Amino acid sequence: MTGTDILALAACGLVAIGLYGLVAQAEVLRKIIAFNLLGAGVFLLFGVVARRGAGAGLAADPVPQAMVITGLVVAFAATALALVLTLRLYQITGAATVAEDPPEPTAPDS
Amino acid sequence: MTATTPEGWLLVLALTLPAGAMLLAFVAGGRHAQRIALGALALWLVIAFAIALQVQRGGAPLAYLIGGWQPPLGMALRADGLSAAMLLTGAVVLLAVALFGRAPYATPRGAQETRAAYAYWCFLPALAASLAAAFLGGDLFNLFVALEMLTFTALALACLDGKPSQFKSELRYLLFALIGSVLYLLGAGLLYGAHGTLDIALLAGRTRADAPTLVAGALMTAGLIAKMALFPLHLWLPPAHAGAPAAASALLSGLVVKGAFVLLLRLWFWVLPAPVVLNGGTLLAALGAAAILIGSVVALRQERLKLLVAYSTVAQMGYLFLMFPLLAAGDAETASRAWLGGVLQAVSHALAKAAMFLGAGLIAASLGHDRVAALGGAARVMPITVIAFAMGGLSLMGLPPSGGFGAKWLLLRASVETGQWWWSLVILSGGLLTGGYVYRIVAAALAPPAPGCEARPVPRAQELCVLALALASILLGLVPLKDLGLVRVGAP
Amino acid sequence: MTAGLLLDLLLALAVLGTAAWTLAARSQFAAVIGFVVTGLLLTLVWVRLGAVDVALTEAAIGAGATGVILLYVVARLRGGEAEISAATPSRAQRALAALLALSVGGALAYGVLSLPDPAPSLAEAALAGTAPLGLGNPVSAVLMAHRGLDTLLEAIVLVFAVLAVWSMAADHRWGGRPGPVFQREEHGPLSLLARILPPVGIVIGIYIAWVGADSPGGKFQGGTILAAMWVLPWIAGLVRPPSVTDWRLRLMIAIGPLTFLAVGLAGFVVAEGFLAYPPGFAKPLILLIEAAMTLSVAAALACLIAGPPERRRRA
Amino acid sequence: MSFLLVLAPLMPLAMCIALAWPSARAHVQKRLWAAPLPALIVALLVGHVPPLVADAGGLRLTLLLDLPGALLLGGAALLWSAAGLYARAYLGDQPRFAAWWLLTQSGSLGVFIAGDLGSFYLAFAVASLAGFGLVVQDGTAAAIRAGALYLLLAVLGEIALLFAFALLAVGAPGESIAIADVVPPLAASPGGAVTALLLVLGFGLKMGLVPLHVWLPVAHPAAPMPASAVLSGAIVKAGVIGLIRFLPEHGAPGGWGTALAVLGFLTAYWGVVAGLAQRNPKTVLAYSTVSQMGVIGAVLGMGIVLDIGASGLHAAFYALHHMLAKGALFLGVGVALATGPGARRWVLPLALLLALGFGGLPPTGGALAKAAVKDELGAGIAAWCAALSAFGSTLLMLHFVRRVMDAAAAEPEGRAPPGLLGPWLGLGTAALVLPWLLLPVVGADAGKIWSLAAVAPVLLGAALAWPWRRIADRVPVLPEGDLLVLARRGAAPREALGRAILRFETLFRPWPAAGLSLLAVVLGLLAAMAARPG
Repeated sequence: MTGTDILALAACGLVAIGLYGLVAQAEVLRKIIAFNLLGAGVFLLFGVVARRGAGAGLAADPVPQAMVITGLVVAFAATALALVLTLRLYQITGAATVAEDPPEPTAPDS
Repeated sequence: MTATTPEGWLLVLALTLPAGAMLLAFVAGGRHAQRIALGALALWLVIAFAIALQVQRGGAPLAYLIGGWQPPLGMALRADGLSAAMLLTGAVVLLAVALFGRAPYATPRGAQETRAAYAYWCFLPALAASLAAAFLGGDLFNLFVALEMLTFTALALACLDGKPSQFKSELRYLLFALIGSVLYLLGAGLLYGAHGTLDIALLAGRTRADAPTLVAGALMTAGLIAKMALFPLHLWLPPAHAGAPAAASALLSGLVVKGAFVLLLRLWFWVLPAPVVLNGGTLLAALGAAAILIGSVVALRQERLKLLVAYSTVAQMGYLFLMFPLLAAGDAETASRAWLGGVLQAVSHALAKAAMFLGAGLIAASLGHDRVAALGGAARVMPITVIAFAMGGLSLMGLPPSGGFGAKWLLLRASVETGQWWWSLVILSGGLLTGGYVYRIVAAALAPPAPGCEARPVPRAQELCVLALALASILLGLVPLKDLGLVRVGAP
Repeated sequence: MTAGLLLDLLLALAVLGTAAWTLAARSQFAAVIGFVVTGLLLTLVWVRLGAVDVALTEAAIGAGATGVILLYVVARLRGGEAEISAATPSRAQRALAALLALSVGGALAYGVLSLPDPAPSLAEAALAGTAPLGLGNPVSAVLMAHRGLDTLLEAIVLVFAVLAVWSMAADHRWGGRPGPVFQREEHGPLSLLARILPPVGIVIGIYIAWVGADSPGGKFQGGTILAAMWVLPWIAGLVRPPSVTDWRLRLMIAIGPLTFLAVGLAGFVVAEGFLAYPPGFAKPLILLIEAAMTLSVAAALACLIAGPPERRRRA
Repeated sequence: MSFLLVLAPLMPLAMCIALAWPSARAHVQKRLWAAPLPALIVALLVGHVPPLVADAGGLRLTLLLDLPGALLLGGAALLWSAAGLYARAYLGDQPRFAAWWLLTQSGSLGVFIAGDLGSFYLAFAVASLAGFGLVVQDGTAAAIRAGALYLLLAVLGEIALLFAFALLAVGAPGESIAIADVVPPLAASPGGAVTALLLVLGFGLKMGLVPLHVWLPVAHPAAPMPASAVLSGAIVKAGVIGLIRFLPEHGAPGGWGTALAVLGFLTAYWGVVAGLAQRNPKTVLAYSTVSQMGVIGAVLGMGIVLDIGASGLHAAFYALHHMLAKGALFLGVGVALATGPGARRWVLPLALLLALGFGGLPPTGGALAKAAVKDELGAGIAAWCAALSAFGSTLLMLHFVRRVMDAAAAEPEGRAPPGLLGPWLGLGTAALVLPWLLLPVVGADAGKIWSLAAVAPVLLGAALAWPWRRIADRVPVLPEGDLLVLARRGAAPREALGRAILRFETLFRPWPAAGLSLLAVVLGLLAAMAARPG
């Protein structure tokens, strides 16, 4: 087992932890953190793939690295968006989870 | 080897025009944003039409190598029949919805810019750019970025009203969609590790049914169907689509979910090896069948019009999955039929559902509520809307002549031909249930108004947008099969 | 067991340990701290993987910016205990979730460990494709040329995100300045930091963006640092963001992708096609795009951190 | 000449579209009667009209006119025309009614000349579904209920047909979807029985074969008079032409024929028995239609059993008479209701003649219709069954005449306006005369109509009608749509099932459940993909 394999297993572990957190934690904020852990695991996997593709005098394959950089920025934008929604939800309704509301009475809305 | 085809520049234009328009609208704001968006969307329709024409006439996909770099290092945009058909559908629906939105999202001369109008006119071209990226992308990672573009756009459009109740359902949508994207990305990473490329055309020749490919396929598929709200992963769709303003719901239900669908087709019929498709397709179709039956029954029992239409989307998305085992199991002739049937379903549902959501929005705006039981009098105030809604419903039911009929007929025939007749029972009972919920609404709308019911008249221009979309979904059924051969160009 | 292997093992265990602790943390604040620590450890992992560019990005965006924005929200969020405990899944559901998540992780591990050896790689091709552009950093070459479309779309995604964040504002607050109002602190550590750090930070940020062409670094990393240098005085109440309807702010956010798009389209005329660079002019053009993008990334990240307008429009 | 074929369905369609312009509305409504004229002309030209084949993008659309089709097309055109004239006087200006009327008419006429699966299905669907608008015209609660039932069964029928057509298209060699190409292989194909069953289901629903007849006695009384006339006269014939076109002329297994014949006779008797227990004259007529369609089913069934190639033509002739006579009777109900008791005796003779025609009273057209199907129903046990049915029909029709005469008019000396009288007289005359003129076409022997075997059921029926008159009022009323009572009993379990599905769906809506499902889907997909095929 090489060092890269160990880090690969760490990536899988991060994915599992992230998935668990997303499913099993109630607060939105914790879900968002778990999503970021999951994302970190995925990016780490790209890193492992890049490392395995080292060659031509490069320490790692640059293509997956470029993808990770792109992915990190997108993930940050998604996190920011989710957090703003969380904050707005909290400001308006005081809710900190996305549990389903009890079925609303059929009030007119327009 | 991909090479840039002579008309490949059209693909670049299809992507950059709406993207550029969005950026300009973003900077300019106010009244300019609306003008830029409308102009860009009209032009976009022309481009989409030109692409479809080129693909149809040439009988071969268009391709463009970005920067002249050959995959695997570089990346390509490709337009086969599927891309062209979906692009054209997207352009038609977007333009109709844009025209529909001119009244509610207007910025009068001299008035200050408002939040909703600004966001609306920026996100329409944004959606166009996202769809172009999703339909034309030839690289799995690039498609990931396109998926995220779609997610952000969908989210912002759904929150357009700023209704407090919407934030929770949108947060659920965002979180679920993000898990979907990440699972997709995870699979893409594995595929790159196994094959050293994410170019779809190159992967097509390289994949085998080995462990990395299988795991990647399962993860990416699960991620994509979470974004398509296939049963049992549909929790987010009904509240998100029902709570959004009418114009946004039409785009979400009609177009956004189709982006993930195109990706799923690319994954299953280009990237994954045949035996995997054969084995896994049945599971997808089984989930699709459950979506059709359960979604339709639940729709039948909804008390709110928009929720009913949203559940109808859950059911109609199920039909898209029936093509998977049919395509894998049949001979070339049958497979081609199943392919055409599936894509036609996506297109006709986009048109019909957009019309129905816009219609539902008009009805709700006019009556001040959208309780199905109290729709009486709607047909007197807005006959055109109710007729358009019913026409969309006919197409969903699969009655001739309509695009929905063509789609369901082709799927039906393919299911009989492959000996998998049980899917035809699903298709037919789904049609009956669909008829049930469409009848419920139309009959309620035809009923005399309840005493004390005050319905406001709705703008004729908006009604005509709805009618145009519904007519398009009907007229699709009158297009001769030969002209639908477009969809077969470059099919798997 | 070599030292390197031991280091990898320790790093892996530390990452997993902090990640698990992050989930288990009693308070939300502790969870965020756990997440930031995990992110910093991951930066080390990236260095171990030979990906210094990514390590910088992870430090700047993954741990840094994400951590800041998480903290900022935690400080303003107070969930009701009853609501949270009602929404918490039952013990059986959590056990099932753990089982399924572990199974997915296990399947993934099986898939990863059976990746082919030697691994397919584009390292050689990327290196060969870097030289003609006059760049020294193949990652930058991939980002700006070979996979330039990804980067362009990603830059556009940032604009989408800013717009989406803004559009979450309440209607009557449209036209106001983004984010909450911070009390102006004339004295105190934050104020001191906010006055001293930015000049240094801005130089560092620009430097990191500038060297990206040839060595690790680039617009995203540099832009993040620039954003941080604005956020600091903002929190200290020293500066105020412009209104969301101010076209100069909007232009700053959009200038990067617009420049990228314009250069890309110019390729139709002056080079072989879209996003192609004319021979010999590749590096200057790429630097032009990077400069515009650095500005836009900084502005976009700052806006994402600040959030939607929370103050009334001033007439 | 073949362009005339296209005109037949397009003329009403064009008039329907013209209604959208307010300026054209009055003209169209005044000329409702003219819409079926191209169809009438083309039917008269049968034999001189070559089939029209249009290649539309790999899909070959065929319109053709053969002898059975021409008989039905011509009859339907006459009926639509007369009823259109009648509708003008009966309902006045009703643009919405005119729209539904013309749309239904377009499909109803098109179905007789459609020569391929696509156009047949289209025409059939248009006729079926647009008929909904005619049923609910009056807008009463009963009409809406009837309309919903009509629509539900129509859609069910469409679904059965769609499935059957898919099977047909798959079973036929090559890509052709012409009926002439897809039907012959049916008899020998392994799944043929399923296809035939689905066809009988789909067309039987339209014709009203028991137990699929429930919509007829519900919809007819609810619809306005001219609409009932075309529903009973023309639209149910879409089912007849369907069976004629889609059951193989030769070589079908005898079992199919026996089954169809048994079903037909059962329907014929059921219609009589249930009809005798009705009070509303329109309901009685609806049950009579059920009964007569049963006879046609029996004719086609026996045609298969005896392998008579021309049974389609015979059935079409029989159906033609029914079309005209039943149409005239429905119009006559309206005339009778508008006529005071004083003038009622002038209405009686024609009504009586038409009514007794269904029993086979010579020399009415009905007797000729009975003669035309002698090949099928003229010998063996079928002959006895047919005689029993003729007897029953006579009894039922006399019951109808009595019910009509009992229905009270508002004013004792009321007179039906000429707009009602004219179409009624015209159609009634056509029902008596046309069969004689067309007799050579089917080559039936008119001499036999005076034979004792032919006349006896009528006489017996007439003899028993008198005693029945006395006890009829003591017979408990059977609810309209008899078997529907059973369906209503199924409502509670259906409701429970719906609720259960709703509850099941709710299980997946909370976040943890959806998240768990997502993970399970990943693993399930992995397992499914990794499974060895087979």
